[in-house]
Amino acid sequence: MTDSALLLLQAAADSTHAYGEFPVIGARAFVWITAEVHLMFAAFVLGVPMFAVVTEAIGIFGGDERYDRLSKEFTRLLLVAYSATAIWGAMLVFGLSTLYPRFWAYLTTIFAPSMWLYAALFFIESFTLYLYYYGWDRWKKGRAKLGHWTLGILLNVWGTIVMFIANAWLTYMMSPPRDITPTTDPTTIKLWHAIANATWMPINVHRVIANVVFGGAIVGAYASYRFLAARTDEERAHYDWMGYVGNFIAMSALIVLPFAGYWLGREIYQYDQSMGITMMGGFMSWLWVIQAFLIAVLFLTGNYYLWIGMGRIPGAERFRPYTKYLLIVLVLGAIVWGTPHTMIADSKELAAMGGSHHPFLGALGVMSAKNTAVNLMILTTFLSFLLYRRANTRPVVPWARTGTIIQGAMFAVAAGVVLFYGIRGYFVEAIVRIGFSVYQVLAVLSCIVFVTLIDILMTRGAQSLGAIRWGKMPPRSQYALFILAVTFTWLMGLMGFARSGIRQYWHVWQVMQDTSKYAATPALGYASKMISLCVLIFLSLVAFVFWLGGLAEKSTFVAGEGEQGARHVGH
Amino acid sequence: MISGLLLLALRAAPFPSPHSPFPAQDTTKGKAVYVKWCAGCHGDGGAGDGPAAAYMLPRPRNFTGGLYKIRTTASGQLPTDADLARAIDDGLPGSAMPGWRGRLSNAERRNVMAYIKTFSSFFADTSQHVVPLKFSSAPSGGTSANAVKVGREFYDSIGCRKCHGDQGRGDGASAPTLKDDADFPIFAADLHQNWRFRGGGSVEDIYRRLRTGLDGTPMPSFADLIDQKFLTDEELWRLAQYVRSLSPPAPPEVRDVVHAPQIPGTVPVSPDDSAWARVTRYWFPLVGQVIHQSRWFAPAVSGVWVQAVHDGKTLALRVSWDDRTESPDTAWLKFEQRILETVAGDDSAPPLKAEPWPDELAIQFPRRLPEGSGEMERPYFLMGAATDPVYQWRWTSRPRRALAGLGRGIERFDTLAGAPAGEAIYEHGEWRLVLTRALATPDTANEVQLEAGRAIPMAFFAWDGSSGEHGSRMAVSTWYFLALDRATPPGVFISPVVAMLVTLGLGLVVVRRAQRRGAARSGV
Amino acid sequence: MSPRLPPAIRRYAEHPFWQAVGIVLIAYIVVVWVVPILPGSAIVPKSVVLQYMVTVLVGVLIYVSDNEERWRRFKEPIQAVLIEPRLKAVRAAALAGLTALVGLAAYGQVKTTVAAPPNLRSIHPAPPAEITFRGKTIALTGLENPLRQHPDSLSSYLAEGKRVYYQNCLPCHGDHLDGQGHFGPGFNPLPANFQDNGTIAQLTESFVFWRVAKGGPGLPREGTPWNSAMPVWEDFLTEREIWSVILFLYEQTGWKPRTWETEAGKGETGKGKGDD
Amino acid sequence: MWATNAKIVGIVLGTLALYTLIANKIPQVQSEVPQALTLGANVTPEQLVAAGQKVYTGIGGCTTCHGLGERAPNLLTDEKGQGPIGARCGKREPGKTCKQYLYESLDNPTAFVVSGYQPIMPVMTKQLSPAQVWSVIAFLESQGGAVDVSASDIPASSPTSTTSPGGGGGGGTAFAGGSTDPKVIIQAAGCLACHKLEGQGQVIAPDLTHVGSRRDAESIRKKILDPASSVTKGYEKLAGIMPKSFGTMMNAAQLEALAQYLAAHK
Repeated sequence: MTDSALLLLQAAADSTHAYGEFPVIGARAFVWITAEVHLMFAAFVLGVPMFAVVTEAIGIFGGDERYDRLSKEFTRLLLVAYSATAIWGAMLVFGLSTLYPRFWAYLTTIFAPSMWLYAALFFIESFTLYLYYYGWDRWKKGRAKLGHWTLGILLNVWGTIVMFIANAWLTYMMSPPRDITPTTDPTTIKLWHAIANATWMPINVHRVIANVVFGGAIVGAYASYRFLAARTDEERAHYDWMGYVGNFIAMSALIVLPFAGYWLGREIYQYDQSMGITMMGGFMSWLWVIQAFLIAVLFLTGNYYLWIGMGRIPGAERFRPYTKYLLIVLVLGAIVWGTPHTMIADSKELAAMGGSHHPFLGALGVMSAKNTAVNLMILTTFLSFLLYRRANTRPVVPWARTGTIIQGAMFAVAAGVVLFYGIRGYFVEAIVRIGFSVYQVLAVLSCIVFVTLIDILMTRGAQSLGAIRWGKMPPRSQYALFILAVTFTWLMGLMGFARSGIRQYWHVWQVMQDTSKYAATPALGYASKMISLCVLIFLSLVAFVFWLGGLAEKSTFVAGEGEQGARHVGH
Repeated sequence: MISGLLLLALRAAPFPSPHSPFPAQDTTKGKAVYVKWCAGCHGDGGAGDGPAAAYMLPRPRNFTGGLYKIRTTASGQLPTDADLARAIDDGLPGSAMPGWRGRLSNAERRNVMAYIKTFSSFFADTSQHVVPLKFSSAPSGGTSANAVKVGREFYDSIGCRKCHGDQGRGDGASAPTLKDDADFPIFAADLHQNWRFRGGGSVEDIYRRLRTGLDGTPMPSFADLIDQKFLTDEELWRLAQYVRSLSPPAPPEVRDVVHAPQIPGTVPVSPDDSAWARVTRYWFPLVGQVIHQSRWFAPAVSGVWVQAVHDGKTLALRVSWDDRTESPDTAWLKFEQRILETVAGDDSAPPLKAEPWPDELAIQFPRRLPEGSGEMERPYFLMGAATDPVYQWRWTSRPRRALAGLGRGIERFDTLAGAPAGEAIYEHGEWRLVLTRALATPDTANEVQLEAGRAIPMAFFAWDGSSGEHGSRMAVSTWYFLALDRATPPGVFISPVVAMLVTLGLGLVVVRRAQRRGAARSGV
Repeated sequence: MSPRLPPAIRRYAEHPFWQAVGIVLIAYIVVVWVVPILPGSAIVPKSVVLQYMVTVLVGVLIYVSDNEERWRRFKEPIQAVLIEPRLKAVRAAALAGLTALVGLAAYGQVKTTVAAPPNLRSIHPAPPAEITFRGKTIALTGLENPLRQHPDSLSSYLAEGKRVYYQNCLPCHGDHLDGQGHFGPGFNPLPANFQDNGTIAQLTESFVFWRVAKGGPGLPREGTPWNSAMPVWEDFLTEREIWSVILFLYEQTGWKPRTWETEAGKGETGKGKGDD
Repeated sequence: MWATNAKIVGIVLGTLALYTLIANKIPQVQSEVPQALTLGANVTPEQLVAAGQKVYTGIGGCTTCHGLGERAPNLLTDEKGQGPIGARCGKREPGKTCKQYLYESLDNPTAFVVSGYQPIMPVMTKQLSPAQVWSVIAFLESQGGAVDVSASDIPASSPTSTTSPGGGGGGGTAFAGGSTDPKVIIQAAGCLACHKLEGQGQVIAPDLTHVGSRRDAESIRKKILDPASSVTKGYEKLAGIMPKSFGTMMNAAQLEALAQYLAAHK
C-alpha cells in the first residue's frame, strides 16, 4: 500500500497501548466469555436453521404437517437467539478493540473489507429470517411454499458465508500463511491470501457439521423440557417425537464429526509440527483424556436414549435382547478409549510398572487402540440406529432376507477391517500406522453409507408392526437428552479452548506475540471452570429464550392439539 | 512361569550327568543373541572387555577363562548349565548384569548360554564331569539366638572378619588389599545388604557360597574345613544363618515420604540415643552421579537409612549408611588409587590421583517449600542450578562438621551463616549421623522453613573418600519427601461425623418416603 | 444363564440386581487381580482402576435401566429393603454401612496425610523448531538423521552408536534398552523405556536428537524439568555420536523412527487420538 | 413442575460440576511463555548471567563468530592456555578490569583486536540495549571468572526485554527516537562499523556506495530484515555476521526510508 498509509499505521501502533484491562475478571476472561457465548449462540443460530429447513422439507415432500409445525416452532426461537448472538458479538468486538487494541488494529488492517461484508451479510441474513418467519402462514401452499422453503435455504447460505468469513479471522490467527513474518507489513497482505490459510477449510467443514450436532442437541433438550413439563398425553407425544428427531439429527452428524476432526488435526500437523505436538502431546495432552471422557459419555447416553426409546415401538422386542451386546462393545470401547497412555500413579505403582506406561494396559493407550475403539463405537451406534429404525417395520420386498444378510456382512467386514488394522498397527512403524486410520475410517464410512442405502430401499412400503406409542417414555430418557445437550455444549467449549490454546503465547502464530500478562495459556482446571461458566451463561440465556418462545405460543398449541395427537401415532 | 518352575525343579534335584539338561542348544543362534545383547559389556570375544566394561566395578565376566563365581559345583570346577542359566535368567544382584528372563525368550537364553561356553576350551573337554555338589538342607532353628551365636563363633574362628569386618560390613583389616584374579580391586561384601549378594541372599544361597567359594575372588570355599573336621556341616549352616541375620528380613522397600513423628520433650541429638530405636527407618537407594561432567560409575554408598523426629521446634534427622572406612584413611590410599585406575570416567578427564578425601554426606531441600498440593515444582534435583539454587546441609568427616549453604549446580556451594548441629559416630563400617536444626530460622529467603503437614522435598548425596569419591564423583538420589507429622486437629473428627449424620438423616428420609409410598400402594 | 443351574441360584443369576452386582464384582476382580498376573503385566494404578470401575458402573446402570421391566425388577430388592418389615435388619445394616462408609470417606478426605505429589511425565513435550547445539543452530523441523544418507557406512555408524550407548546410556537405560539399568531405579521419573512402543517408536529422530542433546535441564516446563535426570549430552557427545547412538537405538529395538510426512503421503489422513 | 425444574437444574449443574471436577483432578500444566526478564534494581548476578547467555546464543548473534570456526576467538573455551574469557579478560589490557575491558570491546570492537583476527565485529552497544550488553558481560565474566556486574551498571531508563519484541504492529524502541532521516539512522545503527558509504566507514562488509546498482529497495529491505536471505558475492565467508536485530530496532517508516535512501545510491 501507500507509504502514507504505512506511516499512519505505524503512528497508530506507536501511540496506542497494546493492552487494556477489564475490571475484576480481567481482559482475557472477558474476551473469553464473550467470544465463547457468542460462538455458542452463533452455532445455535446456524444449526437451528439447518434443522428448520430440513424438517420443513420433510414436511413439504413427505406430506407430514407435523414437521412443518416443528420447523416453525424453531424459527420463532431463532428470532430471539439472533439478537442474543448480535449482542454478544458486539460485546466481543467491543472487548477486543478496547482490551486488545493493537492486535485488533492488526486484524482490521488485514481483514477490513471482509468485516464490512460480514456486517452486510448479517443484515441480509436477519432480513431473510424475518421474511422466513413472518411469511410462514402467508406462503403456505403450492409454489409459494417452495419459495418459502428457498428463503430458508438462503438463510442457511448467508449464515454459512458469515461463519466462513469469521472463521477466516480466527484461522488466520492460528495458521497465518507461511510467508507472513513478524516484520511483514500488514497492509501488504492480500485479503484472500490471509483468508485461504491452511486451517480455514477444515475449520469451516468441522464447524458446519458441529453446528448441526449442536442445533439438534439443543432442540432435543428443548423438547425434553417440554416433555417433562407437559400436562397432556398429546403434548407429551409431540415433544417425545421432537426430542427423538433432534437427537437423531445430532447423533447422525456426530458420527461424521470425528472425521472432520481428523482432517483438521492433520492440517494443523501439516502446517506446523510443533503446534501439532503441543496439541496432542505437549501441555495439552491431558485435554484429550477429558475429551475422550466426554465422547464416551455422548456415545453411551445417545445409545441409552435409543434403547429406552425401543420400549415404545411395537416390534422392537425382537431386537431388545441384542442391545446388551452393543452395550458391551460400547463399554469396552469406552474403557479402551479412556485408557491413558501416561498413567497417574504413585511411586510404588510406577516402580511396579517400570515407568508411567503400564506394560500391559499401555498397549490400549496408543493410537491404534484408540482409533479402533472409536471406530467400533461409531459402528455400534450406527447399528443401534438401524435396529431402532427397523424395529417398527417388517420389510416386504422379496429380497429382504438377502438384504439383511448383506447388511450384516457389511458390518462384519467393517468391524473386521477396523480390528485388523487396529491390531496390525502395533507391528508397523508410526508413519504406516497413521495411514491405517484412513482404512479404518473408510471401512466404517462406506459401511454406514451402503447399509443405509440398502435399508432405505428395503423398507420401502414396509409393513408396520403397530403404532409407535409416542410419549410413552420414562422421564430418565429425557434427562439423558439434557446430559447430551450439556455435554455437547461443554465439549464445544473445550475444543474451542484447544483450538485457541495451541497458539500459546501468540496472538497470531509466530507473527504477533502476546506480550500481555495473560500470555500463558492456562491449565485445564482453570479452563474447565471458564468453560462451565460459559455453558451456564449460555444455557440460562437459552432457557430464557425458550421461555419467551413459550409465552407467545401457549394459546396456539392447544388449538391444534386434538387432531395432532391422533396423527402422531401414524409415524 | 513355566521356565521358572523348570528351573526350580532343576535346582532342587540337579542332574548328576554331564549331559546338558537343556536340549536343542544352537550356538549359531546363540552367537546372534550374544552379539546383539551381551557383547556390549562382555566383549565380542567374550573376554569381558566390551565398550561398557571399563565403566563397571565389578567388571563383566570374562568367559574365556571358564572361571565362574556363582556355582553349585566344587571350588575350581566349571559351573553346571543350571548355574549359568540362573545367572542369565535372574541376573546378578549388586552388579550391572540384569536378569534376561522376560527380556529374551527361553530358547534365546539357552542358545546364548551354549554360545558362552564356546569361549572357553574347558567346556569343550567332555572328560570333565561337571557335577553339582550335594547340599544338605538347612537345620531348623535358624533364627534362634543360639544358632546365631554359634554362627558368630565360627564367623570369628574361620577368619571371616579379616575381610568382612567385625560387624560384616566389608571393613576388615585385609579388605584394602583385596583383588581378584584379574587384578581388579574387589570389595569384601557388605553382609548387611543381602539383596546385593550376586548369588542370592537366602540362607541356602549363603551356605552354598560358603561351600563352593567364589572362584576368581579372595572368597574361599570352606568345604575343606568340613573335611578336616574343623566344623560340621550344621555349623556351616549356622554360619550362613548368622550372616543372613545381619540383613533385614526383607529387602528394604523404597517409600517416598519420610514421616517424622512429633515427640514430647526434646529431640535426640546423639546418633545412639535410645529414642531412635522406636522410629521407623526409611531406605533410600543412591546411584552414581552419571549426569554431570566428571561422572562416577562406581558409587561406594549404595543407599542410606533415614529416620526423622521433631518436637514442634526442632527437627532431628538421623542418617546411617555403610562405609568401609572412616575416611580419610591412608591405609586405603593404594586401594583407592586402584579403583580410580580401574573405573573409567569421562574420556576427557585427566587421570585421577588418589588423595585422602573425607567422607561426606549432603541432604538437600528446596530453598522454599513449593506452592500448591499438586505436582510440586522443585529445583533441579542434582544440587540445583545457578538461577534456582537448593538449600543443602553438608557434613564432612574431616574436619568433622556440618555446614549449610546454597547449592547452585554441582560445582558451586555458597555457605550460609546458620549451620545444622551435627553429631556423628563411626563404628565397624557404619556412619550414624544426626543433624538437627530449628524448624523456623530467621533467614527465610535462603533456608527452608520446615512446616508440619507439608511434603518437604529432600534428596541425599554421599561420598566415600577412600573409594576415590570427591566433588562430582559421588552417589546421588532423586527427590524424596520429608513430612513432619502433627497431632490431628479436632476438626478432622467433626466433619466425618457431620457427613455421617447427614447421610443417616437422608437415608431415613428415603426409607420413610419409600415406606409411605409402599403403604399407599398396598392400600390401593 | 444356563438352565442347568439349581433354581435357587438361577433366581439370583437371572435377577437384574444381582446381575449388576455380579458384573461390577467380576470387573473389579479382573482389573485388580487378573490383569496383574497376565504375562508381562503389572499392577493397575488406582487412578486407572477408578476410571475403569466408573465406566463399568455406568454401563451396568445403563443395562438395568434401558428396559422398563428390567428397571422395575432391578429396583425390587432395593424397594424391598426399604419397606419390607421382615428385612428390617438388612435395612438397618445397609443404612449403618452406608453411614460408616461415608464417614470413612469423609475422614479419608480431611485427615492430614502427606503424600508425595503425583509423578507425571509428558512423554512428548513439544519440540522447538530449532535448537542450538554447541553454538550451532540446528533446525529440527523436517530433519532426518544425516547418517542415514550414507547407507554404505551405516554399519560403522551403528558400531559407533553401540559403543556410545554402552559407555554412556547403559547405567540408566539398561542392557535391554528398557529403562531398567542398574542405576535406573535411583531416578524419578524412571529412565525412558525404548522397547515401549510409546517412546522412540512414536518419534522422529530429530525429536530424539533434541531430547538427547538437551537432556532434563533442556526440557520445556511442561516436561517436568525439575525431575528428569537425563544429562545434557551435548556436553559429552558430538553431534555425530548422538546421531549414531540414535541409529543404534532404533536398530537394537527394531522400531522404525517416525518419518516426516512427504507430499506423496499427504492423501492419508489421521492423527493420534488420546494422549499419545 | 418445580420438582422437574429443580431436577433439570440439578442435572445440568451436576454434569457441569463433574466435568469441571475431572478437569481439575488431572495434571495441571500451563503453557510456557518465553521470559522477558526484568533486570530491576535488585537483579542478582545469576539472573544477569542467565539473561546474558540467552543474548549471547540468541539475539546477540555472538556465536556466529565466537563459536566454532576461525572468525573470532572462542570465548567459552580455553584460548591459548589462558582459560575461558572470564579468566583471561582481566589480563588482556593493562590497567583495565575485566568489566571495563569487556564493555569497551563491545562498545568499540576495533579497539583491542586479538592478534590473528580481522576487525569485523559490529558495535554491540548499538545492536543491543544496555541491559542486554551488561548481561552479556556478566555471562562472559561467569565463564571462568567472578561476576561483578550489578544493577547499578545498567542505566535505569533502558528497555529491559531480552527477547525480541516480535510484535506485528512494530514494537520496542526505535533508533534515534524514530527519526526517518536515513543518515541519522545509519549513524545510530552503526552501519559504518562494517560497511563503507560515500568514502566513510570500514570495509569489512560490502561497500554500500553503489548498492543501488546491485539491489533494489525491496532487496535491501529484505536483506536488512533477514541478513541471511542473500549474500553478496565475494563475502560468503562472512555470511551470518550481519546482525539480525536491525529489523526489530527500526520502525517501518525508518526501514522504508533507509531502503529508499540506499537504493538511490546507484
